[in-house]
Amino acid sequence: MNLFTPLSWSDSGFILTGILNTVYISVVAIIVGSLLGLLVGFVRAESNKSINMLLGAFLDVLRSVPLIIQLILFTTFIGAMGYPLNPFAAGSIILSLYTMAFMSEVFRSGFDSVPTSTIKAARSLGLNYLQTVRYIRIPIGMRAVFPSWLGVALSVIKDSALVSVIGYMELLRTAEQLISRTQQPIMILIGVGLFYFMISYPLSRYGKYVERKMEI
Amino acid sequence: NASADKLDDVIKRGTLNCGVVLDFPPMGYTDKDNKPAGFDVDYCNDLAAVLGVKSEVINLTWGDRIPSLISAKTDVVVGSTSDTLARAKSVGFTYPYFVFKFQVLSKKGVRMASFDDLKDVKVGAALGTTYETEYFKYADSKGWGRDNYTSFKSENDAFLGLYQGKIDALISTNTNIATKLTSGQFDGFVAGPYVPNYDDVVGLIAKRDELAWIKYLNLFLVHQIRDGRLNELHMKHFGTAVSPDMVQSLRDNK
Amino acid sequence: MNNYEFHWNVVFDAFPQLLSGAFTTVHVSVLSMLVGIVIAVLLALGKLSNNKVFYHFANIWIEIARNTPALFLIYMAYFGLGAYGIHLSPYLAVFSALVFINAGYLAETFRGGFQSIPTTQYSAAKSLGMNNIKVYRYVILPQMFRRIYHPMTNQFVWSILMSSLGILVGMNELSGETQRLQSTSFRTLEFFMVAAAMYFVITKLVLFTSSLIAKKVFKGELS
Amino acid sequence: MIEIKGVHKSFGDLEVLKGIDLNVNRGEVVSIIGASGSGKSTLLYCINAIEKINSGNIIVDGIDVHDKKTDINKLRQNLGMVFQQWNSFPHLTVLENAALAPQIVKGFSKEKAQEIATKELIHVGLGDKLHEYPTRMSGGQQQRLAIARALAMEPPYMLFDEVTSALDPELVGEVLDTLRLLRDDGMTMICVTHEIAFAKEVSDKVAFFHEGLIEEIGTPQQVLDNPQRERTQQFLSKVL
Amino acid sequence: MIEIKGVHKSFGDLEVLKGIDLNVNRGEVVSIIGASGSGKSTLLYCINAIEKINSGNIIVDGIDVHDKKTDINKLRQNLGMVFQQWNSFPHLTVLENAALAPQIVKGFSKEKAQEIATKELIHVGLGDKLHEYPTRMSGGQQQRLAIARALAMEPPYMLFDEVTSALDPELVGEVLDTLRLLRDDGMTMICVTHEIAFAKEVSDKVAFFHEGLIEEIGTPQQVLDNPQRERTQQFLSKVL
Ligand SMILES: Nc1ncnc2c1ncn2[C@@H]1O[C@H](COP(=O)(O)OP(=O)(O)OP(=O)(O)O)[C@@H](O)[C@H]1O
Ligand SMILES: Nc1ncnc2c1ncn2[C@@H]1O[C@H](COP(=O)(O)OP(=O)(O)OP(=O)(O)O)[C@@H](O)[C@H]1O
Ligand SMILES: [Mg+2]
Ligand SMILES: [Mg+2]
Repeated sequence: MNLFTPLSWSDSGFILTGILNTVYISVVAIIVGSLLGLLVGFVRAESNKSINMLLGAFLDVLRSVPLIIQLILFTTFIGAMGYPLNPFAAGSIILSLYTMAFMSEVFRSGFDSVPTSTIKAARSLGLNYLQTVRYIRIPIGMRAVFPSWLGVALSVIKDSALVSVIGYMELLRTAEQLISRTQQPIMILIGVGLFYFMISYPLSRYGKYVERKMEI
Repeated sequence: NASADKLDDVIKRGTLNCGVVLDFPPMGYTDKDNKPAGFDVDYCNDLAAVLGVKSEVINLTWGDRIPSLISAKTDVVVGSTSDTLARAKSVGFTYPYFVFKFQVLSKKGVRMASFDDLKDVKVGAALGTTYETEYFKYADSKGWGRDNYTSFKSENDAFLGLYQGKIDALISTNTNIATKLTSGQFDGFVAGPYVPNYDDVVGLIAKRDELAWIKYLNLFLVHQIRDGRLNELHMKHFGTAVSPDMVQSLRDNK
Repeated sequence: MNNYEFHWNVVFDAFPQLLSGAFTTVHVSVLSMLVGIVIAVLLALGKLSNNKVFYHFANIWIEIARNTPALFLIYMAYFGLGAYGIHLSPYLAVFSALVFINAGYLAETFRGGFQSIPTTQYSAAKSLGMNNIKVYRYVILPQMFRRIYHPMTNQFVWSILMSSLGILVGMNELSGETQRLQSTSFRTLEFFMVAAAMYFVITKLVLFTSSLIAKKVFKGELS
Repeated sequence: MIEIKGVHKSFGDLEVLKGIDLNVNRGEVVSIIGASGSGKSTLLYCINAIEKINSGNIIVDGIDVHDKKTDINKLRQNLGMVFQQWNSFPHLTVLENAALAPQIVKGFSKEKAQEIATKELIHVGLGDKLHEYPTRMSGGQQQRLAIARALAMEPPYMLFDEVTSALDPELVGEVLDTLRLLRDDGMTMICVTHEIAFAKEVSDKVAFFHEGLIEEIGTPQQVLDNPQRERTQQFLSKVL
Repeated sequence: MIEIKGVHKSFGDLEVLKGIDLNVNRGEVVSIIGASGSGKSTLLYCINAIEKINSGNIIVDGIDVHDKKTDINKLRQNLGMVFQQWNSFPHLTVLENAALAPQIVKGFSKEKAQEIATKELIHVGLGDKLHEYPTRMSGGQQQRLAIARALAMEPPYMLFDEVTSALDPELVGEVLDTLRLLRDDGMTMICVTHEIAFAKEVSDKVAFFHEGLIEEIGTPQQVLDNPQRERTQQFLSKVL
């Protein structure tokens, strides 16, 4: 029996699955979270105090409880309710909601950043409410917040590592398992760090570049 | 339908979701192909086989075991779960299926003649395990304090911590320690004293209210002993026959 | 509810442990924030300086802190350094990872705050006869502080939430304590619900205090 | 014809328009002058139904603007409006800015919309900027774009709200020239303006607003050269 | 007396001042006019030593501004300066803005500093805003605050750099009134300005800058009504 075996080429498929799983759940969370965030952000920018308070309180909880606790609590809770979910589904739901909580603020500020005078100008041309939203507010508002959007998206990729606690075999959990087997943490951890860095760094640079360009 | 229970569910579904802690060799670990292996994994497979369903081994940490049951991610956890009365308020235990001793593994050169020697060294164990609780109980009764104690998220982390030198001694089960020692990676370490006056009797766990299911599991365990499968797997994973003491104790406890 | 019975008395009995965990959570976040701020100032100066070595050192620190997961850095501090015989306790591992990240993020905040003060403010202050020290002491830094105050509060809240990763290295902060308690009693839902509520209360308290301070210090100006 | 009859308008407790009566005939140019806060912009907003009114009527070509049954988006197509702050849509090119409304509001094909837009843009002197983004242009150019954008809807009426007052002095001229051009084309216009000389030159009528009322109205000669009311005299002495 | 002798100043390759000579006597008001980019602001910055010069001398009351041995912070107390962009300190109230420098630079007690500051603030008409924060005030009020803040140092000279050109038209008047007040108090002033009428009214001398040189200098009548140089004529025809 061989408990400890060194890292070998045959592990690359295993690692690749971990990487793909990380990418997969991050992409799902970013897309779903952004769409929900767009909707919620719009509702918040448009609606009166009481609706805002309600929505705000809900978003507040998502932002004030550690993601790791949310993940554990949600999987356990939904299972106890009798609707067991696999780690991917449960992780996607929580990560998407968590993303939404931050995205909605991003988009809300985007909508708020469109000057009322520009909206009035559009209305004065005869555009109706929905046309103004569709052709003026969304495109202008979204452009303004692209860097912040990217910032949230990148933090989601990094936070996706936490989905490992509910058993989703993403990159970091894959790495952990390999570390258990090989007892070689350094090489494996550095590899993992590099992977995140290689995704996150260029994109964050790009975000800064866009931000600077927009300032001019 | 309302009267269907877990047993029916599993058979109808055609897969058994069986939770195992895969960082607890030789009870559970991943082999060089990163596939689950170990005594508990074989128990899962045996159980699936007698049910006539596919075996799906689900990898858990110690802390995951209960959440995985409550959230119905697993149907049963074959995870060396100590059958404490506190836990039995929350989950349903089967008859015992294994008995461990809690033992100290320490660096060579660290004086470890008796359990009391732990007082003066850095000691650690996996968080939330029964041996952690037992150690605390003992340490508290002697008034040692907890400054020299480190928790680890998992069994593997604890061994990695000992290996790296974060701690001088750890507490784990005799089986786990024996396996680690035979692996050759822990040559600089020696097995030490047992936790005094404590046998760790472990059972399978399932949801507390699934009585029919638990009954079935009980019968399965009895058959594992009766059919010689326990002994076979003990030979396979520990290299020795199962001791008559343990068999006796399993039979007594039932 | 699908026949799950809540057993709250277990949680109630364990409340002292939870509180002590919460204390550790606050402790490690406050400390990592304070140390992080000091380092962040140095890193921000590094990024603004013309000294290549200093600049690149600051830059590398900041980029690693901002572009890798916190969890990764905690593992790195714990088992990564451990492989080289540097043994941090779980507390120190989480603490140093948080310090590392806080410093990286705050350095960018500080630099941004610094650069956001219009140069006309310097000219105006100088034209009144102030020397450099006075310009900074009375004109630049007070304005900068206002701009970085909210980002700093947010970073502090982030630290509190992220210290929950201590659960993964067996640290005795709120999450780790919760994990231990639920492992021995198996009352997962109850313990994690209470922990979630405690985190919520802690972060709300921090935000509330922060806005009180802001109201007092910044009075009516700016927003 | 735009008929404004006894219009009252309040923001909360603040009564901004206290009973305005004003008729603007086809082909007429009416200038509105008056101190800041006197309600000039508010009146234009009310004509375009961007603000609701509290009482009175505003009738454009026989249609009551503030009647619930009026299709306001259709009505607005008849009322081009240009604001003090240039409001070009920053995410669209100059041509797209001007072609947007004809296309999505009037439902013209893209080609047709761009054709009209191009014509109007050339008219205001932006023929060489069609594919530029407005953020790259001067305030004067953006303001002319706003005019062309409104004109592309081919409205019979144009409302101008201090279209030059946010501009650098050297850019005012080009925008006023564009307004002169429209006047010469026979466009019906209401111009809120601070440029008294310009008002005198182009207007058929000048209305002086004071605290939500029309204090004095008449030809430029009457109101600007021989103001009868003390308040008008005061105002003119300050701005001239 | 401010004596400017053969001052040259470059930013990198760009020579912005190409040899400026100018004397300003006590009690005199000198206006500087000229096209954008001609170096007007730069000269003021050089007088106040906010920018270094490449050659020449600037002597204020016998002290060489750009001499290394000169205590520049002491010298600047004699040269109040107000900028185009109002730059009140946003974190301080109006009173604290004006009292800061007397207190920390001159070392007056807080009471004494606030007393002087209050006096100057009343002088410029901000007596009722002492405890307001400047971000809540209009541009004109902020600009008057900047003037009061400079005056609170009780400097014999004041330098004004287009202090009205970032203001809305209706706010220009109040700031110009404040400058007239100072002139009447006998303050020595150098005013860079675009307001030709104002320059004509208040100045003892007007200097027309063109591409880093003084193209023409003299009384307002000479330079503004009867400009001798073609460039001056061109410039004036454009701005009038
Ligand atoms: N949306 C609003 N809510 C509340 N008050 C408003 C609103 N819009 C305008 N007002 C107030 O109504 C009054 C008249 O404003 P209006 O903009 O019509 O004046 P104006 O004559 O156009 O002035 P200006 O020359 O400064 O543009 C002002 O006191 C203004 O503060
Ligand atoms: N810090 C600087 N670095 C480089 N070039 C500068 C700097 N400050 C000014 N300049 C350049 O020097 C020239 C003169 O600038 P200055 O501000 O003195 O002109 P000005 O006459 O005040 O113009 P305006 O009327 O626009 O204020 C301009 O070409 C300007 O771009
Ligand atoms: Mg207006
Ligand atoms: Mg200038």
